[in-house]
Amino acid sequence: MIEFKHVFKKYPNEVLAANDFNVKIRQGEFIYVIGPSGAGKSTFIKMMYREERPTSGEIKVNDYELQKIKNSEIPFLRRELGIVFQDFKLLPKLTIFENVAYALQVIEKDPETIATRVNYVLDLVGLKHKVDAFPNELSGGEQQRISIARAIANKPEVVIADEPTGNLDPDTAAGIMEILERINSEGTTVVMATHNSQIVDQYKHRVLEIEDGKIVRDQTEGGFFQDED
Amino acid sequence: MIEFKHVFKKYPNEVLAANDFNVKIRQGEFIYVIGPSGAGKSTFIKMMYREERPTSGEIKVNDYELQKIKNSEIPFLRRELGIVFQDFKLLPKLTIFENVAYALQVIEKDPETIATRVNYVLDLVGLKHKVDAFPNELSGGEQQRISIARAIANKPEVVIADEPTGNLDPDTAAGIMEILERINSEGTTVVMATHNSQIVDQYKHRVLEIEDGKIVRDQTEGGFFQDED
Amino acid sequence: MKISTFKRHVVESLKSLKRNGWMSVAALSAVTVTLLLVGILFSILMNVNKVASDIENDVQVRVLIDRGTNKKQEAKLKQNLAKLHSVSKIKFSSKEQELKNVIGSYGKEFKLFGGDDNPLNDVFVVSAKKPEQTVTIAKEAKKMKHVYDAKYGGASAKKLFNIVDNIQKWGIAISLLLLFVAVFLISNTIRITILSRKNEISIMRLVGATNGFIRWPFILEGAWTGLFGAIIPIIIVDLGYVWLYGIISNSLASTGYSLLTPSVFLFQIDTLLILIGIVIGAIGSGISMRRFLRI
Amino acid sequence: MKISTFKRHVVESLKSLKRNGWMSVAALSAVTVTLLLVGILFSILMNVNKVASDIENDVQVRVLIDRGTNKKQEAKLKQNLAKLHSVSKIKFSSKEQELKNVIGSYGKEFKLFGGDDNPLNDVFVVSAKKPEQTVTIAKEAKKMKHVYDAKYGGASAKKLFNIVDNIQKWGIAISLLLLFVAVFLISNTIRITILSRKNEISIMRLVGATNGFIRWPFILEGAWTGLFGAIIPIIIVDLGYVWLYGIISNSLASTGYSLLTPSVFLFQIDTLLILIGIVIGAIGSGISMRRFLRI
Ligand SMILES: Nc1ncnc2c1ncn2[C@@H]1O[C@H](COP(=O)(O)OP(=O)(O)OP(=O)(O)O)[C@@H](O)[C@H]1O
Ligand SMILES: Nc1ncnc2c1ncn2[C@@H]1O[C@H](COP(=O)(O)OP(=O)(O)OP(=O)(O)O)[C@@H](O)[C@H]1O
Ligand SMILES: [Mg+2]
Ligand SMILES: [Mg+2]
Repeated sequence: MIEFKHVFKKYPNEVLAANDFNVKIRQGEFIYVIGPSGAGKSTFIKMMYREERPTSGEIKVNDYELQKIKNSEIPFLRRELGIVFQDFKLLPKLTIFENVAYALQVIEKDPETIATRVNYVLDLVGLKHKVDAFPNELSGGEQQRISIARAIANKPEVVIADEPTGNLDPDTAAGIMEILERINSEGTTVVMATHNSQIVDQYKHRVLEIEDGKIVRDQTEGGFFQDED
Repeated sequence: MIEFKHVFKKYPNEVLAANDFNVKIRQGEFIYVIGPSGAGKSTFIKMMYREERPTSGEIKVNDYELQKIKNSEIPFLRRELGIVFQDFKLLPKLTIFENVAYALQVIEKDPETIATRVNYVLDLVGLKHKVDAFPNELSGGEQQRISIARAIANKPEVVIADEPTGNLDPDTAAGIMEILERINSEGTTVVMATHNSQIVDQYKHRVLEIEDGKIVRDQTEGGFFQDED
Repeated sequence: MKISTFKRHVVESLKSLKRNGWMSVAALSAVTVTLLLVGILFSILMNVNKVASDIENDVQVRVLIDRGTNKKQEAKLKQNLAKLHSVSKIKFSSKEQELKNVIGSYGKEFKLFGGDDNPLNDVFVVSAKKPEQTVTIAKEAKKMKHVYDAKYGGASAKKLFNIVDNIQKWGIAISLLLLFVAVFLISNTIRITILSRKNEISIMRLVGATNGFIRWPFILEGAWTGLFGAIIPIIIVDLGYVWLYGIISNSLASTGYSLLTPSVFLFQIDTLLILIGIVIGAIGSGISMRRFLRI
Repeated sequence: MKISTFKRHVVESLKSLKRNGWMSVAALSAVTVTLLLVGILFSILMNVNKVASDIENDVQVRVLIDRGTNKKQEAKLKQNLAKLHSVSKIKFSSKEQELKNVIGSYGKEFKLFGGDDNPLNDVFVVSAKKPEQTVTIAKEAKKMKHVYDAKYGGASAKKLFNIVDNIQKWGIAISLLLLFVAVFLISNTIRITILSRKNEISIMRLVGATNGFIRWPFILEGAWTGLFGAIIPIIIVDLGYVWLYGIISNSLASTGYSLLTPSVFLFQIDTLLILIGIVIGAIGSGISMRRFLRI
């Protein structure tokens, strides 16, 4: 469960990237976040995992109230979220295997379990043959898929994906969507910022549209509704 | 003019990313490079500006024969090309203005000319108000547009763009396409790797399709033809 | 922390050391050069100190024996002197020998005073265990039978003490300065390498690693850097010291002064170098990271 | 290079210094601490050297004057001695003064030889300009009229020369070691900061910058780092030296030895520190970049 109440975010340079966000995302939902470049989609998403702090307002993610959370609790919040970053954020000096494994090592899984799970998710995104490569030896789309693999590796309750198909061709993108659909059908919440209108049209889900730091549309499949407080 | 003759590229890890590429791109052409993730599009493009060297074969770009070029000539080759990188490659410690200006400073333009030109191209991509921001203060799509602005800043003979709309919403992407169309109509060659099928469909140009390191299609608008030697 | 996690940290730290390539080489060589300087200068300073205190210990009390004292009485006096617990050595010098010294310093005219004309006394040259005790020894000796006078160099000895004291004080000051510099440079180097990995650290945090989890491999990597960086300095200092010890000891032999024994001294200095390396490497690493672990 | 381009490089280098924040601070402080060490140790070494050579120069030839020589003849002798071009100072010491010295060293019995019984000679104590010249002076003096004998300390002087020589040799060795360490550490620090900017450099190349264009701001930034890093060491060394000079000079005054004059010495050491800083900063920077400019 993710809930934003009167959330404002003003960056130090005076850009107002979130102007009174009020959103509630229930466990198990699939929600698209769309809007033009620079609208505030990534900011919205970054506030969920506390990369950015709101200037004011309340954010609740699962059982964490982010305005009250202590620094030492942040890692535990993030472990409940699987995050696909817009710029991938792979560790440059770890191999693909180690990058994905990292997300499991932090929760101190034992090495065998980690190996099995890493190979499984790498297979899912079609990159099992790249286990020993380093990030800079991969194509853009391949790096993006590693980021996706890492996000789903520890079976998080919520997957937050920022533009996860930006560097993927339509076929590969469809493959990724199938994966997200499947984990969503198993109960995982999925929040996905995207520019890909084909995907939004094809896989129908709730759509949140942000424009210039304001939520201008919050629409369940097929219909409009105004966001309630 | 860009010409590939029997170009092979094998990365140290044995991946064959270019398998006998034979392509000729005439001055003033607009060509899409498409294909699935990891096919070899970026490798193809990187070989044009000598970020990667082919394992064998001949590449000619404008008047440079890349297999013979001296290290000290590479900067001059690159100045004739405007490059949009898949991962943007902005200088993190320079402001947006300085980033774009850099491409003009290297050719020792005088400061006034630089200022005028930088403001002009930033205006083109709709980011004039961000001149003083640093790259990490921009959204993904904004960074991508800066990379585009920098590529066209010194009016290069050839623009090489790797996935230039991957992080852009459809409207902004259309804006960028208009710019590329216009500079192309003024005589600039445009090579553009993309996954965006809507764009390829809407703005009709020659299409080069790569799959698994092989050129599988080289099609002018509306028709197929096999690539000649 | 689970054992498997600890193992992971160790493996990870070594891997990272390797994969950071030139950065690791640069950090390692900074540690190496710094510890080399510390090793060499410390060896010199501590030996200068040692020789200085040898010189200081060399100050002697000259106990002048009453003329007409017979051999037996002299032996008794020697026993009494030896009983003073602060006395380390007693040497007899006859008045003829004393006269020779005078002639050596002031000229052959004094030959006139040879034989029975010799106005000098037989002397016991007494060395103190500690230089501060010379004064007491002289006082005690004066009270003894058959002692004509007891002198301990007076002003000139005090001047020597003063010089030696100064050498030792400066030695300590330089050593402290050197230690401070070494600690600072090593931790600063480690800090720079960590600053350059700011990005990596922030990614680690973003994928749910706790500060402890992030920190351990870095701390261990710092410790390895310190440890490996101590190897070459230790080899150079050890071999160099043994070699120079041979040469210098020889030429010092006649003076009675000596350098610090290699076996003991090298063990100490090696330990010091390894400790500085590991501890400062690890701590420097741990502290430098704090900045990045706040957010 | 156009003037506007050169201006740009200067501006760029300063901007970069500022924007690299903690990295610049770390590099600057490494330079600062290294130069501080160099400054302090060099000051000490060069003064030890100075005092050692003062001591060496202090070895004197004692020219014993024939008894019965009258004042006029003595004055003549003094003139003759002064004519020797290697002589720097001549001091007269009467036989009464000489006797006092003997009494001071060997005991009051020698008081018996006061007055006309005094077997000693009047003496001219002659200082040489260079210690090696003492032997020649002694030889020349012996040939002169009214000279009874001329002595120059012999073995004990040679021993002193030896010690002083050793001190100076070691001083030079330590100075060289120190210089090497400073050069290495400063260039190494600069190298690490550049290694951490590998990425930036490769981007610059990708957008068409020539190696020269890329290199200049880095070289200038290295030079600034060296220059700014020299400021604090210069201040500390200058103030500290002036302060200690006051104290130590005072206590040395009686001995006739002296430290290096602050005005001259500080100018030299300040120049040295600035030069090391700028030159090594710039060169270290230029060299470290070569690796990245090949591709
Ligand atoms: N760290 C920052 N400091 C200052 N301004 C920022 C920062 N991050 C983002 N912004 C600004 O906030 C606004 C929203 O940015 P955000 O990254 O949320 O956009 P976005 O919707 O994700 O765009 P895109 O589709 O291009 O990724 C933009 O105008 C951007 O320039
Ligand atoms: N530096 C490298 N070292 C080793 N292999 C590499 C390197 N760069 C790319 N590859 C491999 O070469 C193949 C082609 O990569 P390339 O980046 O050209 O793909 P692409 O067509 O641009 O893909 P995308 O659409 O995902 O960007 C991929 O399998 C990739 O893993
Ligand atoms: Mg975004
Ligand atoms: Mg690519």
